[in-house]
Amino acid sequence: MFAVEDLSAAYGPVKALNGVTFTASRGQVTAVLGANGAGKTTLLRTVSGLVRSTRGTVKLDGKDITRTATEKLTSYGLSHVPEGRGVIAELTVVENLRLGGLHRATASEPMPIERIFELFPRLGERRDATAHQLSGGERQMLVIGRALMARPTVLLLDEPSLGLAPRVVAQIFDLLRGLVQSEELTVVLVEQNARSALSIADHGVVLNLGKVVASAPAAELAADEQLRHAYLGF
Amino acid sequence: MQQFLDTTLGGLVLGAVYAAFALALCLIWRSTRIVNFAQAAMAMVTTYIALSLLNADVPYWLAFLAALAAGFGLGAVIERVIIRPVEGKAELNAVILTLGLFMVLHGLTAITFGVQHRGFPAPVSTNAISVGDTSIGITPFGILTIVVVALVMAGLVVLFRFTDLGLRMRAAAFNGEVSRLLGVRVGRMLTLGWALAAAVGAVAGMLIAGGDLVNPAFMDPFVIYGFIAAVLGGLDSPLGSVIGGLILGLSLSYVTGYVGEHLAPLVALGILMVVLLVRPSGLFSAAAARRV
Amino acid sequence: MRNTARRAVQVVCVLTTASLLAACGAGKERPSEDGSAVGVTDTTIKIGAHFPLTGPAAPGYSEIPSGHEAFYEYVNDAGGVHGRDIEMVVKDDAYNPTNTSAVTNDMILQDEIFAMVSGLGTPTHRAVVQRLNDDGIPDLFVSSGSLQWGDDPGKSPMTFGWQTDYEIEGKIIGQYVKENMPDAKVGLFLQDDDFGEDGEKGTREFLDSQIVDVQKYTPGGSTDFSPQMSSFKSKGVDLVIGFNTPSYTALSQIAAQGVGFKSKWFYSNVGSDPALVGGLLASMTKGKIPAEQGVKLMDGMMTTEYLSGVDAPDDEWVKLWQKVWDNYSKKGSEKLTNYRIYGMAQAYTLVQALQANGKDLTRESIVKTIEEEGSSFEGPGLAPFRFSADSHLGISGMSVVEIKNGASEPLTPVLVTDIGDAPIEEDDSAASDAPPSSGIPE
Amino acid sequence: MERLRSILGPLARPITSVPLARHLVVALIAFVVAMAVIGASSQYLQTRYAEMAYFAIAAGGLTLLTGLSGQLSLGHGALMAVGAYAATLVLDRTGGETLADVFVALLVAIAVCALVGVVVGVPAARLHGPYIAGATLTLAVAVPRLANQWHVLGGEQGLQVPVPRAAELPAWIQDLVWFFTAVEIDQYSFLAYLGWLLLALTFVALANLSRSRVGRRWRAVRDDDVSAELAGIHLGRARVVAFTVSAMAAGLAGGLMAMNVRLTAPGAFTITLSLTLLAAVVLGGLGSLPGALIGAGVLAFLPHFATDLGESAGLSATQAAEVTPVVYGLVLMLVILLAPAGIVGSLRSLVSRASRTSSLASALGSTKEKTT
Repeated sequence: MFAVEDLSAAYGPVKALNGVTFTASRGQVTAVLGANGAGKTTLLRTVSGLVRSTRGTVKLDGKDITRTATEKLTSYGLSHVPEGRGVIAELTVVENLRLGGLHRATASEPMPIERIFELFPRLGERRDATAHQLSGGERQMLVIGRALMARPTVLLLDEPSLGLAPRVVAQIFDLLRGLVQSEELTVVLVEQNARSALSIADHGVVLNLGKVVASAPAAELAADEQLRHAYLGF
Repeated sequence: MQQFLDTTLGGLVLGAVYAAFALALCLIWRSTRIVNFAQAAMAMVTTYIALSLLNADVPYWLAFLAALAAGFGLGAVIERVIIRPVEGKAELNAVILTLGLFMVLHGLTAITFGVQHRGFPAPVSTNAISVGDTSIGITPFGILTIVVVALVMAGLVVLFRFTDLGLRMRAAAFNGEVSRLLGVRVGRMLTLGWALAAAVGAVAGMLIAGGDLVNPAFMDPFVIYGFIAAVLGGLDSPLGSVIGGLILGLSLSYVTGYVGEHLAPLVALGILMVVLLVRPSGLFSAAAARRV
Repeated sequence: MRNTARRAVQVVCVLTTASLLAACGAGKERPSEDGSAVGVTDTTIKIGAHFPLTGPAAPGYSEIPSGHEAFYEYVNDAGGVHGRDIEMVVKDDAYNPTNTSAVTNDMILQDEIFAMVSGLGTPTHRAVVQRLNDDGIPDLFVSSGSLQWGDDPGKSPMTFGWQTDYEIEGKIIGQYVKENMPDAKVGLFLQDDDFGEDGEKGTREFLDSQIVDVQKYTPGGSTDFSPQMSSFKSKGVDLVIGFNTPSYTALSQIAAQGVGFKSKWFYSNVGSDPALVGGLLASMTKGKIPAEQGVKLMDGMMTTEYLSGVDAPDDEWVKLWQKVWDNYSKKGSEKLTNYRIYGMAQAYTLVQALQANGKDLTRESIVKTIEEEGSSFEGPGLAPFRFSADSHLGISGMSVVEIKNGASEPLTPVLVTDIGDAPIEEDDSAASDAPPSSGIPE
Repeated sequence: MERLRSILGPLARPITSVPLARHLVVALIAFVVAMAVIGASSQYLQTRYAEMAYFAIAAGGLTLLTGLSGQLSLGHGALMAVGAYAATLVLDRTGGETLADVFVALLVAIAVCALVGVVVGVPAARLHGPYIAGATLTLAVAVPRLANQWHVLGGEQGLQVPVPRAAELPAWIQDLVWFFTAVEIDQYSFLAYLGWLLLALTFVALANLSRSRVGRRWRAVRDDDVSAELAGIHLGRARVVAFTVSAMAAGLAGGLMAMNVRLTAPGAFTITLSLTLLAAVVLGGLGSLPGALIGAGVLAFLPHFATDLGESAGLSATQAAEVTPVVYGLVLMLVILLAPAGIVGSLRSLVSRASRTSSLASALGSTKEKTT
C-alpha cells in the first residue's frame, strides 16, 4: 500500500502542492487527473524526491520514504517512470533496459531482458537501436520496460499517453492493465488524458491548483458530469 | 623524404599524447558539460609527484602508477569540492573557476617543488631505432607512448561498452535526472568521471615529460592544444578526440619542422576557428549540430 | 538615491581638498638627482643584478649570484673595500626581458642601487641598457658575451662587458674548425637573438662556405628539438656549432639521439659546462644514470675556455675560489661549480675596480677608473681585458678545448683577438697571472 | 590609502542615471586627486600608479565586454600586445621625444586594435562559453609569437621603447604640474599623469557607452540572446561592437604599457597576463568600472606585497614570487564560489538589499537554473 499524506511542495514562493492526501492499493491502478499545471507531475517529482517537500509524508507499506534519496527508491520497490522523453537517448534499447535492472528492489532476482521483449515484442525487434531512433510509442514501451527491470512493487507513471496516437495509447494501457494483474503492481498513473486513464483505473484522484478536489472510484468520477466539465475536460 | 618520415613519426607520437589529453577533456565534458581548463595543471601536479618518487629511487612503473592514482584522487577531490557547486550553472562560472584552479595548482606546485627545470627520465631508451644502417625517427619511448595511449583507450572502451559501471557513468553523464530515478548515484558517477579523466591526464603528463625537462609550466601548451584536439573531434566523441589529437599532432609537427615552431599556436588557432565556424559539431561527432 | 549621490560628492570634495593639502606639504623629499651618493654610504656599497633564478636559462646560471655573494662576504670580512661593505641585491627575471625591465626599475627606484653588476643574459640585459645609461647608472661586467655591451662606448658609456664576446668566440671556433676540419659540413644551432647573431657573425668569417644549415630556438618556447635535428640530419651535417644556453645543450643532445642524428658537437662556452649539462642529460635518460656519470655523455664535445674551472683543482685561482666557497657559501652543502667560479671571478674584477677607484666613489669615477686602468687588471681570465675609452669589451681571448671525462683538454693555446678583422694570435701572458696571497685585489 | 579611497569614492557610486556632465565632473575630480597623490609619491610609487592606470584601462574594456555583453575574452593580453607593438613602432619612427609623438603613437595603437577587434570580434561573436574561452586563450598564446616571425618586431628580445624626457615637454605642462603638485615633472611622474588622464577619459567614455542605447542592447544580448534577437537587435553586430570597443581600450593600455616597461617583447604577453586581467575584473565585479579600477590596483600593488609576505613566511625569493598567481587564482575561484558579483557588486547588494534586480549580479548569476 502506497500512501501520500498532506504532501506540500513549492517552487520559490509559488505553492505547487498543497496538502495532497491519497492512497493507492496493491493490484490497482490509481489515476491522478487534472488540468495542465494542476500539480500532477510535481506530485510524482515530490514523491521521488526530485522536488523537496515542505510538509507531509510519503509511505510505502507503512515505511516513511519522504526523505529517502531519489537514488534509493528503486531498491525499495518504487519506480518512477518519467514521461516518454525519459529514455536515455544516447544509449541503445538493451542498454536502457540493462540500466533499469542494475538497481533492483532488494533481494529480488534480476529480470531477464527477454521477459521484457516478450511483453513488448516491438522492443525486441529494435534491441540494438539507440533510443533516439525510436518512435514515441516505442520510447514509452522502453521506459515502462526499463522500470519493470527493477522489479518494482509501485510504479509511478507520468503521462504515458503524451503525444501518442490513440491506437498506441490503447495498446499501452492494455499492456499496463495486464501487468497490474500479473505482477500485483501498485500503479499511480498521472494523466491529462482523463478519459483513457479512467477507462483502466480503479480509483481516481483529481487535482486542481495543487489541491485534491475529488477522490473516488474511477467509475464514479467518470459518471460525475459536473466534475468532468470543471476539471477533466471531457 | 627522410625528414618527412621523421617529422611524421614525431607527429604521431605527439598526437598520441594530445589524443590522451583530449580524451580526458572529453570524459569531463560528457559527464559535466564543463571544459576543464585546469586539466593541464592537474597533470603537471601528478607528474611532479611521480618525479619526487623517481628521485627517491622508486622504480619507474611504480611511480607511473602513483601518478595515475594521484590523478584519480585529485580529480575526485576537485570535482567533489570545487566543481560540484557550479555544475549546471551559467557556463562562464565553470570556465572562470577552472582557470582559477589552473593558476592555483600552478603556483602551489612551484612553491612546493620549486620552479627549476628538472630532468625527467624515460623508462626505455630515447635513442632512435636503427634499421640496418639508417636510423628512423622514432624511439622506443615513442613507441611506448603510442602503445600506452592505445591501451588507455582500449581500457576506456571496455569500461564504457562492457561493464555495468561504465553503463552507469554514461547514463549519469547523458541524463542525470533519469539516471537518479533508475537508482544511479549520479554525483558519485560524475566524481568518478573526473577522477578517471584526471588519471588519463596524468598518463599524458608522464608521457610528455619522459626524456625531457619539466618545470611547472611544462604542460601549459596542452591547455590550448588539448582543447583544440578535443574540439576538433567534437568534445562529445571519445573516438573523435583521439583522431583530433592525431591530426593536431601531425599538423603541428609539420609546421614546426618545415615552417617554424613559433607559428604552431597560430596554425592551431586557424584549425580551431575553421572547425568552430565551418563544422561546429566537430569533424567526428555523430550528434546533431551543437551550439558553440 | 539622489541623496546618497550628493553626499558622495560632498565626501569626495572634502577628501580631495584634504589630499591636495597633504600633497603640497609632502612634495619635498625627492631622491637626490645627484647620482654620486645613491647606493653608497661610508660603510656600504649597494649593487644589484638580474639573474634567471627560474625559467629555461636557470639551470647553471642561477648559481652565479651565490659565487658573487660568497666572494663579497669574504672581502667584507676582511674589512671591505676602502672601509665599505659590498651588499648585493639579486632579482629573478626568469630570462624574460620584460621581467628584467621591471626588476631593474625596482632596483633603481626602490632598492636604490649604486650600480648594476653582472646582470645576466643577452636578450634580457639588452632591455635595460638604454635605461641604465639614460639614468647614469654604472652597468658593470654584464654576464653575457654580446658585443653591444662594449663595442660602442659613445652609445652606452656606463656599460662594460666582462667575458669573451661571442664574435671573437665565433672567430676562434671558426678558425679552429677551418684549420682542423676543413671538410666538415657545419650546422649552426643558435639562440634566436643577438647572442646567436653575434656567434654566427664570428663563425661565418671563417666558415661561410662550410655552413650548410642554420637552426634556431626560442628560449622559453618548445623543448623538443627533433625538427631542428631532423633538418641537420637530412642536410648531412657532421659538425654542429651551438650558441645556446646549457639546458638547450642537453635538450639538443636528447633530440639528436631521438632522431638518430650523429655528429661532432662544438658548443660555445656559455652552454657547455660538463657537470651541469651532464647532470641534466643523466636525469633525462633511461633509468636515470647517476649525475656523476652524466659527464661521460659529454665526452668528445668541443668548447672554449677563458677561465680555469673545477676540473683544474690545482690552479692557483681555483684554489682561492675553493677556499672562499668552503668558508663563505650560504648553503654549505652545495659544491663549488664553474658557475660559482664565474660569479666569484666577476666579483674579483669588481673589487679590483673599486680598489683602484680609491675612497672617493661616484658613478662617474668608477667608469673612468675602469676605462683607464681596466686593461691592466690582472685576474683569473686567461686573456687580458680590452677596457679603454674606445672599447668596453671584456676578456680578449680563449682556448679551444675538448671535454673528456668532465675535464677539458686544451686543443689550442690561449688565442687572443678582437672584433672585426683583428688577427688571431697566441698569447699565454695573462694565463700565468696568480692571485695575491690575501685573495683580495689591492 | 585614505587618498586612494577618495579617488575611488566618486567612481564607486552607481553610474545609473548620471548624465555625461556628471561623469565628466567625477572624472575631473578623480584626476585632480590622482595628480595630487602621484605628485606626492616617490618615483617608485609613481611607476606603480602608472601600472595601475594601464591595467585599469585594459580591465575597464574587458569588464564592459564580459559584464555587459556576456562574452568572455582571455585574449586581451594579445590585444594589449598589438597595441604595444603598434605604439612602439610609431615611437620608433618618430623618435618619441615630444608629447605629440606620444599621442600619435597611442592613437595608432587604438586604431590598430579597433581593426583587430573587428577581425577577432566577428568570429568570436558566434562563439560562447568554453568555446570563446578556448579560442581567445589560443589567440593570447599565438599573437605574441608573431614577433618571432617578422624581423621588424624584434623577435624574442623585443623592441626598445623611446620615452619622452621631462625636459622635452611643453613648458605649460611643466608649469601646470608644478602649480598643482609643487613638484617638478620628471619622466616617472609624467607617465603616471598621462596614464591617469587617459584612464579618466577612457572611463568617462566607457561609462557613457554603457548607459547609452548601445549599452542597453549589450545587456539585452547578455541576459537573453534569443529575446534580444526577437526584439530586433542584431546579435552579431552588438557583440562585434562590444568586442571592438574593448579591444580599443586594450590597445591604449598596451601602448601605455610599452612606454612604462620601455620594452615591447613577446615575453610580456603571456597567458598569465590575460588570466591576471580576468582576475582583476572578476574580483571587482563583472561589468563594474569601479570594480575594474580596484582590480587594477590589486594587480599593481599585490605582487610586491604578496612576495614580501611569502618571504617573511620563510619562502625563498623564487617561491615567494609564486604567491601572487596563487592569490589571483584563489580570487577567481572564491569569487565564483562565494560572491559571483565581485567586490563592488557584493558591497552594493549589502548596501541596498532592495536592488535585487541589479543587473551586475546576473552577469554571472545562475540564469540557467531551471525551476520547471
